[in-house]
Amino acid sequence: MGKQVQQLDRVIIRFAGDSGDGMQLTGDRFTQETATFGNDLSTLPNFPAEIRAPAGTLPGVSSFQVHFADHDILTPGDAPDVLVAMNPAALQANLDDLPRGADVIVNTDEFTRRNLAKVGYETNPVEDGSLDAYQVHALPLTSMTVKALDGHEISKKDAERAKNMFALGLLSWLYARPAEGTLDFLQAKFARHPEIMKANVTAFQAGWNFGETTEAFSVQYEVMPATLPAGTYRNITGNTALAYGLIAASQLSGLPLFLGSYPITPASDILHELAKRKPFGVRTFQAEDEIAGIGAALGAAFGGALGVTTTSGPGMTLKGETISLAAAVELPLVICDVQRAGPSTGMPTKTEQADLLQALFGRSGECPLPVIASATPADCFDTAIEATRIALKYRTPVILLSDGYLANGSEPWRLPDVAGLPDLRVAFAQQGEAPFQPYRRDPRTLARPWAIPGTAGLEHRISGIERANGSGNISYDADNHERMVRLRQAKVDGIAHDIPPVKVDDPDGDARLLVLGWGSTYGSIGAAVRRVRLGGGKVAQAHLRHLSPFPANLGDVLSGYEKVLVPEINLGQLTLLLRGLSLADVIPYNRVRGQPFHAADLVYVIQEMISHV
Amino acid sequence: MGKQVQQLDRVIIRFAGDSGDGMQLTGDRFTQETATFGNDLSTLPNFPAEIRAPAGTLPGVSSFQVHFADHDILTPGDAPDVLVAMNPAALQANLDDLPRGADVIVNTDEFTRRNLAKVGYETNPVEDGSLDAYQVHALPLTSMTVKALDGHEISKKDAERAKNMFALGLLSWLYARPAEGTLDFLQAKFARHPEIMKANVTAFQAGWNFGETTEAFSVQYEVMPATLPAGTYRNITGNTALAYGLIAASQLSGLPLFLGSYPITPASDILHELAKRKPFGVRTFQAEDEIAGIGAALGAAFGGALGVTTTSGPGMTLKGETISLAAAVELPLVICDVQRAGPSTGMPTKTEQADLLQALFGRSGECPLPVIASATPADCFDTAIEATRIALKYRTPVILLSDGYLANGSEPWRLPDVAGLPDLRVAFAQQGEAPFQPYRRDPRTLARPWAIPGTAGLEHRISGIERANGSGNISYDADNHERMVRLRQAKVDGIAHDIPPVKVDDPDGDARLLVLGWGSTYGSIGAAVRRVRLGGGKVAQAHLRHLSPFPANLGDVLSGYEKVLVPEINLGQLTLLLRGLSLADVIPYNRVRGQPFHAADLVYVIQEMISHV
Amino acid sequence: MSEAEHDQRPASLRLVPSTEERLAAKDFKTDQDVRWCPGCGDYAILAAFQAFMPELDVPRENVVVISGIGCSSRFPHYMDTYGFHSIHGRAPAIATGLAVSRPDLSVWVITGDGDGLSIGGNHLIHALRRNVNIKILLFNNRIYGLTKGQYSPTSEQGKITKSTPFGSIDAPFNPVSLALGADATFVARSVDSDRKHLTGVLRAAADHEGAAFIEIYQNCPIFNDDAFAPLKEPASRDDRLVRLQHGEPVRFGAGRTKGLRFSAQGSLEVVEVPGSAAPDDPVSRGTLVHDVQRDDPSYAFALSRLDSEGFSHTPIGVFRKVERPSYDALMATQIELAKAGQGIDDLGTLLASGDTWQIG
Amino acid sequence: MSEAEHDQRPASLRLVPSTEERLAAKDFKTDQDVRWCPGCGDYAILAAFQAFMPELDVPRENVVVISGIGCSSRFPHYMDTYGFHSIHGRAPAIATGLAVSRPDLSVWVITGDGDGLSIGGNHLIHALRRNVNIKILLFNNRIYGLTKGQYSPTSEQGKITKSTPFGSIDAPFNPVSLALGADATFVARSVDSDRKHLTGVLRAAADHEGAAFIEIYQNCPIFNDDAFAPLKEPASRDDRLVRLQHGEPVRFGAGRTKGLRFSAQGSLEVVEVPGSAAPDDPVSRGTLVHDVQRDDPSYAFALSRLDSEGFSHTPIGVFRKVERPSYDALMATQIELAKAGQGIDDLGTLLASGDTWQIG
Ligand SMILES: Cc1ncc(C[n+]2csc(CCOP(=O)(O)OP(=O)(O)O)c2C)c(N)n1
Ligand SMILES: Cc1ncc(C[n+]2csc(CCOP(=O)(O)OP(=O)(O)O)c2C)c(N)n1
Ligand code: SF4
Ligand code: SF4
Ligand SMILES: [Mg+2]
Ligand SMILES: [Mg+2]
Repeated sequence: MGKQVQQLDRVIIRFAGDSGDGMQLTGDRFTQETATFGNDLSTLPNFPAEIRAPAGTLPGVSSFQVHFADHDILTPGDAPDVLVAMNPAALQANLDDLPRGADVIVNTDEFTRRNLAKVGYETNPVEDGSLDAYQVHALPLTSMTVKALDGHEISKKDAERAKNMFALGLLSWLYARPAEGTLDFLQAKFARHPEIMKANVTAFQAGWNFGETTEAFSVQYEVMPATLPAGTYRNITGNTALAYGLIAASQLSGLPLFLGSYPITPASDILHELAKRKPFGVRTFQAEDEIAGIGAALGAAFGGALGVTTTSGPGMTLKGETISLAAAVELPLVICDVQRAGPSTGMPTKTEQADLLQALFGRSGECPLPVIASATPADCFDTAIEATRIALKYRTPVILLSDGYLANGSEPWRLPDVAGLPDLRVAFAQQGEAPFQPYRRDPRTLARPWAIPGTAGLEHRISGIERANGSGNISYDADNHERMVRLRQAKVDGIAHDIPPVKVDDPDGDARLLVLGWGSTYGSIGAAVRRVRLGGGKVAQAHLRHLSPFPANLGDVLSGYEKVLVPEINLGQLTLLLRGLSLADVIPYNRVRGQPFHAADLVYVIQEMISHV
Repeated sequence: MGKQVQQLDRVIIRFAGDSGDGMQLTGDRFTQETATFGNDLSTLPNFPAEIRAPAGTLPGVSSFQVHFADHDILTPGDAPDVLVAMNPAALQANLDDLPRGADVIVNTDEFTRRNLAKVGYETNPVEDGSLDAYQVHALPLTSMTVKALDGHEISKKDAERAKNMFALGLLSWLYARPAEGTLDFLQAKFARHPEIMKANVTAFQAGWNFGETTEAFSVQYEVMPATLPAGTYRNITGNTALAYGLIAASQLSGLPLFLGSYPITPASDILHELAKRKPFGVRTFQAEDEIAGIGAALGAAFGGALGVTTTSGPGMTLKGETISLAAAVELPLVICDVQRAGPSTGMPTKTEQADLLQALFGRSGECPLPVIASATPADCFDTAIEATRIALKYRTPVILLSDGYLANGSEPWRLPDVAGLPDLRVAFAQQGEAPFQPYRRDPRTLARPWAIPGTAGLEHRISGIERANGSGNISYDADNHERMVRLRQAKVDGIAHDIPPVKVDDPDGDARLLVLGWGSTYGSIGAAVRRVRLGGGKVAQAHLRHLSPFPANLGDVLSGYEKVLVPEINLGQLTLLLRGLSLADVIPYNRVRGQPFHAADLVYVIQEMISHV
Repeated sequence: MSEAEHDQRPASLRLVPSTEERLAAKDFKTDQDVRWCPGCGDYAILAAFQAFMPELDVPRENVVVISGIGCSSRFPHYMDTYGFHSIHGRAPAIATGLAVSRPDLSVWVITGDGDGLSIGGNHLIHALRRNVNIKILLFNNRIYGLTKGQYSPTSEQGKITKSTPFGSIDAPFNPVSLALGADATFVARSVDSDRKHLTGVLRAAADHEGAAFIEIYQNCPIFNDDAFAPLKEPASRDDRLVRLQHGEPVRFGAGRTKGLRFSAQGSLEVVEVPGSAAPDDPVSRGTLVHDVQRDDPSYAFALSRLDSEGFSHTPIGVFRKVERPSYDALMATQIELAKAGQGIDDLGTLLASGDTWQIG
Repeated sequence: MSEAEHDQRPASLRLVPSTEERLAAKDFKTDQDVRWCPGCGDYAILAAFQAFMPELDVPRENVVVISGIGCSSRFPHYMDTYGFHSIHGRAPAIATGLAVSRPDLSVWVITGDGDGLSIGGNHLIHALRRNVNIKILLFNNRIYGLTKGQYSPTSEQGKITKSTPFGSIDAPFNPVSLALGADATFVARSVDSDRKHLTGVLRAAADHEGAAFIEIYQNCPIFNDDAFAPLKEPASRDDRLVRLQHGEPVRFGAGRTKGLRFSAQGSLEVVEVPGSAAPDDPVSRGTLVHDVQRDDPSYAFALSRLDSEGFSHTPIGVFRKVERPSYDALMATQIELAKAGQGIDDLGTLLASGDTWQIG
């Protein structure tokens, strides 16, 4: 007999286990089912920097959090309603984040004395009452899986490894997720190992059936599809969206895409994705280091390609000298920095927003460049196109800032109408009156001509040594240098009139506090602002995509509010720039924990400030 | 019969010729004579980036300006009273800087049709009246030299090359300089080529005698010694002073000096000077690149040496990632950036102040570091010691900013009393209670222990990956990361209480305008302020040595004045920092010409502003 | 160890103190859990290295292990000595600064095929050229492990990886050839799974004055499993592995009946020699007797070319070990001479050097 | 040039257009005054290069010269083609990106011993390993010229320079050995003062598909004058210069009576052979006949070791020239195949790939 069904408007589930337990895969699949079901969602994978830390230890814990709802949501959520803990380490590592009353599904098979000891549990928390505050479902997931699989021609090890599918099946039933996608997925993934495939399918179904039949779960939950704008949707991570954006930009500009890159967490997946896309004529060059990566991209740009390089913090530092050269020779180049926690190697798999000032100033001399940042995983697609637009139009390197949270996090994305994407075609220089002036500038954009090798009559030399404006010949003339320094600055400043003004979301127009953010904090700030408003608080929100130059109206926007709060996952980098720009006494709010903000923390800060304006 | 002697209080002479004419040497010698004579002085060498541009062309012109006086002076001066032009290119390249009425000594032998053509003179300016505004002394310096040398057993070429000594002799007579120093110098320099030596000596004397006897010069000038504080003086360039400062710091700390460096203009001479100093136990390592240079210095620091690296803008960018590592492992390191005109290769032999923001922010993540800057050539000595003091005491990399003008410019330096120099001795960690905590911090300085290999019981591992405060073990803990980020910031901020407050020079204490500078603009700002005051203008001056952290009283100082003018040889980098710090609406004044400010320009701006406060 | 014994030490360790009482492998283990995947070849190398340490006879505090970034570069955290887990590719540069300024230390560099040959290639060849007294262990798993499986400069051409879904198109480096081309004075190769062999090579490296380069074939079960299987399978092993022993005729193959001879063109060819044949025995005349001390690296280079992607014949052991004063020794000598010499060595005198004048 | 003729071109230039009418050296001169010191060897190299250009038979607009920083790297400013005077050491990386994306160009890299072997060493060896279709000219004057005279990675040990007043202590690279150790497919050496020889080497490099490395001994009269004097003095020249000619027996010395033979240890030894001796003549049997195409680089490597600081025997010419598909060619092929294949090549389809769902 069917069980009673309870409606929920939103749920946050966290799958946690050992690096070897396949939690990322499990989370991915649950996310896909949820996506196809039509909920809005947001995810937060979280894994160790090591490939595989010792089994059963805290550093080895890998988790995946998914937040889904019947309305549009902005973050992966602060506190899980459900924790799936595949072993004691997973339980201990995640317990602190659980609100009292949350459901905890533990795999009791793994709660052996040895495993408990590994994380310092003297007694078994599942039995010693220390979980009384939660709804604990103690299940022998491993043995149930193995039992379900007896008769299958696979090793015990393989049988045990299928336990994540059992768990997935159980959760899929519990939240009434459509299972087809996962079944198809397993068919495809294990096509070459039919026995393994059958085992995983069986395990999944066993989990599902267990949920349906066991007394352990009295109710099944239902989260209705969200009413999102009509269209075709897919779930997408920031890195994939960024890669797609670059391919789109290449198609829209008609320029072949050349990526020069060196692997680095969390940027590598962009290289991986683009490497697959040779049918689009994409050339990916895995260089010997970051310097060669951007060097090759610049060489390709000199030849008329869309030159791109992708990296993260430490690699970005190494690229500085070549970025400076690109700025000097004024060629288009797109530089993607997927920020991670620093300084130095820092915490490679954790997120941070602390490369902003490096992006602006990490080069010798006066070397201004356009800098833009992505706000959500899907926004990486649009910002990649915008970065390319600016680079091609103004003949300048452009820095695009993403971060580890956007890179690996995902959200549903409404596919854009390809026909509606901007036209990025460029006109290469054509032979005109001689002598050719490689540094004669377009009076409007101040961009210089892009004259590519192969064009007769435009032979010219470019150099990182200061060049005479116009002829481009080496010049040590004092006046010319000052002119060039100011022209390079003016070119970047001028872009302010070619980008949309900052839009402020201030429903009743009577808020006295503005919360201004940039980059991946968009979701958490947005969620916090909503909650504050639900509580009757008046607060305005604005988010910056363009950080250099700032939109022309930013100064006015700032002066339009009594107080401006600037939350950043750094020590106040945008704050410094805003104060420098406007002398407005903006108030920073900074957490630097390698994680996205908790909306709850922001709610608190915003309410505090409202009560004091 | 002796000639009439005229007293002057100050003179500015510029020697200009082809790169091959030995103008730098001539200027150096004249400077030495002037120094030993006891004048105060300031010099400005100016040479092309090429080793040798084609003879007789404008890019080939090399010049040396010396300003000397009977009172203390601060700059090499804006406009020469005397120009020595060894060829047409030298005349053309420097004429614009000459005030009407200035003396111009031209070497007519070089004013051939061919040489005139090379710089586009259709007629000979010496004859066509275009120099009527000046006091022209047209002399066949080359042929006079050759004549004076006939009988000497040297080639015609060598004879001609001695013409710079003839010119030096003439000028030495004209300004009654003591000649012994130069004669000794020539003896030493050409010891191995006695014929050349004799020839140069003869040429020098011939020039001197020519001045004494010819009608061409009716008067001899005299500039009395300046009344400087009592002491032993020498003339010194910024690069030499910086090298000496590092050696002093090594002696004062008792730590062996290890320099890891890669040659780059204008920093190379520091490497050259230190390479000579092996008797002090100085180890210099010419690395394969800038990254290896700082890497080796950091390795040496790990081993307990005073690790130093020296470079200029582009090299500084390359070092960023390793600087970030040094900040993460919290080891002492001194990083000297002798700034030059950028971006990219820019103008290697020209000066600029545009690496300030790179020094502060040119690294990924939150990576705060102490940054200090030298104000004058001699000040490079003191700042090298101060940089070392901070690095050793706080166990942090420290960035010392010099620039091309300080590096090659010179001034008289009153030798410090060695006994009076600060004590920089450090205590390495000693075995204490186990386990050793490599990141346990000194509560006052927040510095961690410096435990060097070879110390039994303190074996430990350091890493660029985030470390647990205390144990130093790898940690991905969110709270620990935030703690470490803030601790690193607090450590640097805390230094503000360990440095002198900004001193403001405001004679009557009633100025309403403050001129605030940093680095090598000290001289030109000082000179301008003086002139304004002579004209009755009220203006206060302050100059920053410490740029990160700022002195604790800086905010108050800024708010103490109605207007604050910040002149910089960049587009306003300090300005941004000051606005960020204090929200004071400081007013930038920026020239970016690859040259020091002209005091005259500053005088104008200051007077303008005074008239508007 | 007695004074006398101490003086018996190889030049490379003459300035390094020796231990009071003999240490054990466990003395070199730290309390950090080892964070490599199950089955990773790095475990075996770590075990061999820790077991070798007592034999090195240097106090723990005088041993320094410096690494870059990569799975392999985690190594220092597991060695209870001084350690520096630095940044990607820069370990040889950092180690150079330390070795040059601290001759009393035994400095070891741990790097990977990406860390040491990709981003760090330049520092590596320069350290070898300079003959700095550091010992470099390059863990070659022919893959980027830590970043989860991109191809490396030692991956075979055509390799399918995350970053080369259509197969890699660049020819790999032969690390031994590269090191020889860079004028390295000590070049060797070993295998993670052969503890005895690896230990022997470590000993030889430690005894060498100057830079020692050791390529270690290391299996990465996760991203490049069995990359070196042909050299490990008992069946094929003996035919493929050419074990080099200084002073011994080169013999390999089941029954050790194969030898090597130079062709007139200077390439090495494999020839059959009756197993028993002594070096001077006519039948084996002309076949190689291994000599690591040949001044001309051409011999060692030719050996390195025997190696082929298919591992048809893969020499392991020490290829080259020649005497050349180390960079740090030469630096130390220059300093001593300079200090003993006439040059200025007093600060006051230095400051007052050149033309000075008095005022007042 | 006719279609037919065009197809006769070497693979390296097959995709590069040929000129309508023949150009002259002067067509490649720019209006910039050349800024090298009087007597600098760079002048001769520039002249030889400009004179060779017409022979290359590529339109000016399809020739690109890319350099780093150094006196030598000023080169592009004097070539009336496309040019990129970039930053220190990075020219090979920049050239790689250009060559890989533009097979219709003839790409030349100009570098120095500091630019190419010190800061740029890693990019150089990786470009050679990958066999990217670029031609690299390394001007080796064994000194840092532009920065006014510090020693370089090719300076002889003990050299007194601004940065080594007590003499340098590191052993130099042998650039040819290094390139061979990096698996370069084309390696050659020439001398600034021998225009004819240099031109021949340039031709051979241009014809080679893939990366060509040419070391050019270049005199710096200002900071390292006569560094190569022994190879230039008529007296000693013939005894020291070993001119390599593919297919010819190696002969040198006055009367060309000297030849080379491999010892049983794989080193080359100099032997006397009667001048007239043909390769197969008994007396000369066993002496080398030069063959640039040997797959095993051991031969070329052994030749490179003949070279010694004293220039006792210095081979010049092409050491090695073997066929291996170039990196850019392989990349182009992969792209073509991929485009022809089934993979997604439509943007809309790409965006909609994976699981999608409809709303509304
Ligand atoms: C400057 C920089 N670039 C890139 C990375 C990312 N990264 C870390 S390890 C590594 C390669 C590791 O490969 P290898 O050296 O072979 O070590 P393995 O993991 O295989 O032992 C890369 C590319 C980094 N940490 N720093
Ligand atoms: C990043 C960087 N580091 C250092 C320099 C300074 N620098 C310019 S050229 C050069 C070396 C030149 O030597 P080489 O490559 O042999 O060229 P040469 O002048 O001898 O022809 C150096 C160190 C620089 N321009 N950029
Ligand atoms: S990824 Fe490979 S190399 Fe890295 S730890 Fe795992 S098995 Fe070892
Ligand atoms: S310094 Fe040497 S290499 Fe440079 S231009 Fe002058 S002579 Fe040529
Ligand atoms: Mg590896
Ligand atoms: Mg050179």
